[in-house]
Amino acid sequence: MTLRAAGIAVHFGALRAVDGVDLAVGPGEAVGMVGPNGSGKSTFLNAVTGVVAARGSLEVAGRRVPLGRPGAIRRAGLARTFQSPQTFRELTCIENVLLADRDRHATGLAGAWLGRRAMWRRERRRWARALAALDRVGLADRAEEPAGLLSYGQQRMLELARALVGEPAVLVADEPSAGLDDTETAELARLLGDLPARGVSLLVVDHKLDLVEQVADRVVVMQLGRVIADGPPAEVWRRDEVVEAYLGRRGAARG
Amino acid sequence: MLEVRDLRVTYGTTVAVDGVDLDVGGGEIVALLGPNGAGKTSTLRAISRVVPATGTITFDGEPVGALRPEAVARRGLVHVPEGRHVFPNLSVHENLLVGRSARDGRPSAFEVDDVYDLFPELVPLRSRAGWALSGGEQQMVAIGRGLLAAPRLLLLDEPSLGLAPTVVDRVYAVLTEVAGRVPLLLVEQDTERALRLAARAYVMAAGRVALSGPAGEVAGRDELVASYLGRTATVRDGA
Amino acid sequence: MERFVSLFVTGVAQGAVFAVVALGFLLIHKATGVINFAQGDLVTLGAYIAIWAATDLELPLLGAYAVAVAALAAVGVLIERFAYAPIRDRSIHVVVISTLGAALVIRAVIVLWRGTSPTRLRGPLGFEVVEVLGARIPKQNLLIIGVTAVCVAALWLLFHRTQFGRQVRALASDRMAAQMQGIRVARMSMLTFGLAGGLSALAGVLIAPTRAVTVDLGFGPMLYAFAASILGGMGSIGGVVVGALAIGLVQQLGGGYLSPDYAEVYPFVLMLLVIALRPQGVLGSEVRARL
Amino acid sequence: MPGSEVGTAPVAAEPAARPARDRDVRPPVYRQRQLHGVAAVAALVVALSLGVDSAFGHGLLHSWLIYSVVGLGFYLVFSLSGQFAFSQGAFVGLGAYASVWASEGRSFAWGLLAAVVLSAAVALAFAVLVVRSDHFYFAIATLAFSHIALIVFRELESFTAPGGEIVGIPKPDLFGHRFASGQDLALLLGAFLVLALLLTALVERSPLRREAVAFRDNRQVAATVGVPVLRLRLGMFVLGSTYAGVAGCLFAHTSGFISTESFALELGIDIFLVVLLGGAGSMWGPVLGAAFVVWAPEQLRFVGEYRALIYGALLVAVVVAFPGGLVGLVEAAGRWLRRGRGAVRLRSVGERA
Repeated sequence: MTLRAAGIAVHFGALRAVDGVDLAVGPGEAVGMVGPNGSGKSTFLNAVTGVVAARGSLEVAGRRVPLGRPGAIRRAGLARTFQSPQTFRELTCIENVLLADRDRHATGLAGAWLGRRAMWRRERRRWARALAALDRVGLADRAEEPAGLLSYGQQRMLELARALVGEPAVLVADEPSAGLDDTETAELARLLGDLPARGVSLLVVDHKLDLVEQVADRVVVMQLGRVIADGPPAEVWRRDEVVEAYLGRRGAARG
Repeated sequence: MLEVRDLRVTYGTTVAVDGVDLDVGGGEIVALLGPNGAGKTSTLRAISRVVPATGTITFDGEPVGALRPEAVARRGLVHVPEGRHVFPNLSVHENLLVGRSARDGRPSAFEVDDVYDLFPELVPLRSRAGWALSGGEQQMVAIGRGLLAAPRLLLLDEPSLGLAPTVVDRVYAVLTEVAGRVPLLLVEQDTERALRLAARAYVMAAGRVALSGPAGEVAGRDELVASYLGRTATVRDGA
Repeated sequence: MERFVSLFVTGVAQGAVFAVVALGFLLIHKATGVINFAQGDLVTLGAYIAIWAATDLELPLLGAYAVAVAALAAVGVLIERFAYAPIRDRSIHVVVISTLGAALVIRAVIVLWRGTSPTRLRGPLGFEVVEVLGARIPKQNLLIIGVTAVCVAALWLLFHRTQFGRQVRALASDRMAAQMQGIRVARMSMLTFGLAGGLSALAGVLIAPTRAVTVDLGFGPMLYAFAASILGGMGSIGGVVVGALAIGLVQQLGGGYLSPDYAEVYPFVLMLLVIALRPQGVLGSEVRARL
Repeated sequence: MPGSEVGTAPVAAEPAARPARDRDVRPPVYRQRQLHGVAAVAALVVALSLGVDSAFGHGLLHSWLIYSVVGLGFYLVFSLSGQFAFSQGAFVGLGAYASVWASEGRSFAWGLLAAVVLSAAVALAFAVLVVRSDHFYFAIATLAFSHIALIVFRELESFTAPGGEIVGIPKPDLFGHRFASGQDLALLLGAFLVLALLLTALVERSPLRREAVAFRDNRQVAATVGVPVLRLRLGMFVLGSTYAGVAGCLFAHTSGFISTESFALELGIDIFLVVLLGGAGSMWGPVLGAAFVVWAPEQLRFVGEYRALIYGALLVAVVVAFPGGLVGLVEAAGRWLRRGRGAVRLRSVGERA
């Protein structure tokens, strides 16, 4: 399994935001996660990416990784994007991407002061990779502009480029289509849809069911911090508990 | 009573609300529906002035678009926010008492005891801190706090958000009970419940009002379902 | 035994003064999220104004104290208006540096006005002592403890039993929701700075009779108040008071039984240990500082 | 020049990663001209040390150079990696006492070595101790640290001297030469400033800069993209504190006299002023800010005892009204000039149409 999360639980005071969630994503698999607002999807993503303290166990690309260690989780091959795009506004676009490169040789003081030659050599490779990642999301032209100057949609794309630069084993995307217009959403769907073929597994949370259907072969439905359904989209949409919790009774009529 | 014209909210370069017109008459229950990211919450926040916006907002004939949020609340335009925002370090009882800050001398239809009558669940929790409440209990406190502000119009943002169906039933039972006494502008994802409560509804998609009319009519339109499933293109064509 | 009792009472009295400073500091921090680095110099200014009112104006001592408290409440409001309100939405670094600048101005004003040579402020009880378990305790120390106890009780009631107090606490935990509830945040922030100014002056007049008054009078108490707030977890009134008493006791007992040269160091060592082992404070649960 | 080979080097051979169109492969941050700036400062120091002929003038020059080194260190800790530390003044003191202690009866080089090793080691130990604290707690912890340090300087007489006062510290000697004259000292201090600038410039022209800025802007997000936040935080703190230690060593041997007073709160405030007045957004900020902090009090001499008052008001005014500091003003002036030229061109186009 590329990603295996078992028994993930997050409590805020008395509120059980995530209440024992098991989820596995296989190699080259794309999984969609849906559920009403406040059902714990984002908190679950925050837990498996180490941003909030959680209980449970986590495996990335077949290796156990401790929860609560965002850096170690990223280096193990789990990359993410955020619900509202989190770019470093004062850095240029390409620097944003460079930050996430897996090759961390000569990035410290030793590289800056002593190993300048090695640092430049590595940096040129990192630079080429970062530029390629930016090119993939259509931002190569803006590489040297501060990220703060990008539009909202472009910031999302930049975040995606940053997540994809190290060829992660799995990408976790938190509402990647929020705030995007139709053309941007279509472009996003194309980018995400290509990932499994490139060997990157995908876990995507989104409210646009069209997008989820388009990119995911499996859908997980969450409600009140638990998984209430898991299966192929067409089948999951028909289940009563999903209809009740999420689509509303009228929504079922469409199927 | 509340008149909103050409409301626009932008975050950086993103347009969240793109020219919304909206009216709520005295004593009316109005629902504001639409999928996530359609701009419902931003509309509500713009009306209560916690996010900057352009356009005109008139409440009871008076422009409120330039006031501070606390001044808007003191005029009786009271907002029960998404995510409830119960004060975590105050007890249930104290949260309710703080609700009275916005009265500004207006007579109130509700006192603290009335709130306990509406939500008897809260009585044993009187002295429990806000952070230790469940989501449903927090929602009850938030609604009670809003009612104690002597609202002339209550803006309710997603009162069913993240709550178990039985709790949603409780919350809506109370909303139905108070609906005759307090006008409501209700933002909701649970279309069905909202349309049962409201007399009129607006449906938003991509920052605009895509559809509006009496609740019964709105409920029958296909665009409503379409907008929820992300087929925003259909909605725009219809609008 | 006498030695212990004497050190203990002095420690509690010193801790009580730190508690008063820390409460003012906590008040501002809770209502606005700001760490006010001018708090120490407000203590000093309070003591100097009391000295001025008692000697130059020849007011009775309690009148002089009242003048100091009132004047410092006004100074607190001025700081809020000039050093905080204009930059409220800027980064917390900016706000902290701005309060540092305010501290520098106050300090400079004191030096210009009263010079740098040490002076004294009489206590209302002079140098009278009372014997407790064989130890000779200055009555001033007992006065400090008594006044602080009253003050803490009054503040507790203010915070928990009045609408003002509930509003401050609401503002502290969720500014946006507080605004939505119609709480006038600008007025609240002025009031809390004013109240904190008054508390500083009170701490100043309480501590001044126990030592020579110089322009550095308030600096130490401010540092200890910071330490007390951290020990108490930056949370409740009770936590801060317990933290402040612990600081005062550690300082006096450490100075008395270990080495007096390092008496000032022990409280900070305690604080650093707490930060290292339990960053959220001994009594605290969650930290919500804006810095 | 360490970076000079870059311009001619071909793109690394990774066909799949090769972007569609050919472009220069240097990130823009590496195109900056920090090294030219370092050379300019070096030339300025030489010119000033030759041009100034009064002991008073040399005193100001020395202060500027030392303050600049301290400020550069604080730039790394505070401006670049966003750590709100009050400990910089204490590390100046630690360096000063350590160097006097170690160089007694030996050469200056031993003192310098001791200052570097001791300030780096103490900074590391302290940073590791409080590594779980953030923001406000960290600020207070550093404040407590500097208070403890002052008391230790005063009381630990075997390390410092009775009361922490040491007089008659010999002038520095290196390579058999004693830097006794004002001019010699200015050149020596200038060499240290150039070294400090060079080391900072190399950090600015390296991946460390972007990681520090990312850490400063949002440490949580930085961690999720794989920035080693812990190493970065400790590293920058230790580095900046070591700059302070070296500056302390230079200060002790230049002035010949130290006491705990020299490292009290006033020094801490001065360091904030140096960085903020100069402009926290640029490594040149501290150099400009130090010049101002050293030069302005002399110009303000006529205001006499109101100096401290004006200083405090200035601090508030700067953070409220000029967030970019002096560097920001210079940049704004540059932009204004350029915009002026642009406007003229636009108008001429309009006339032709």
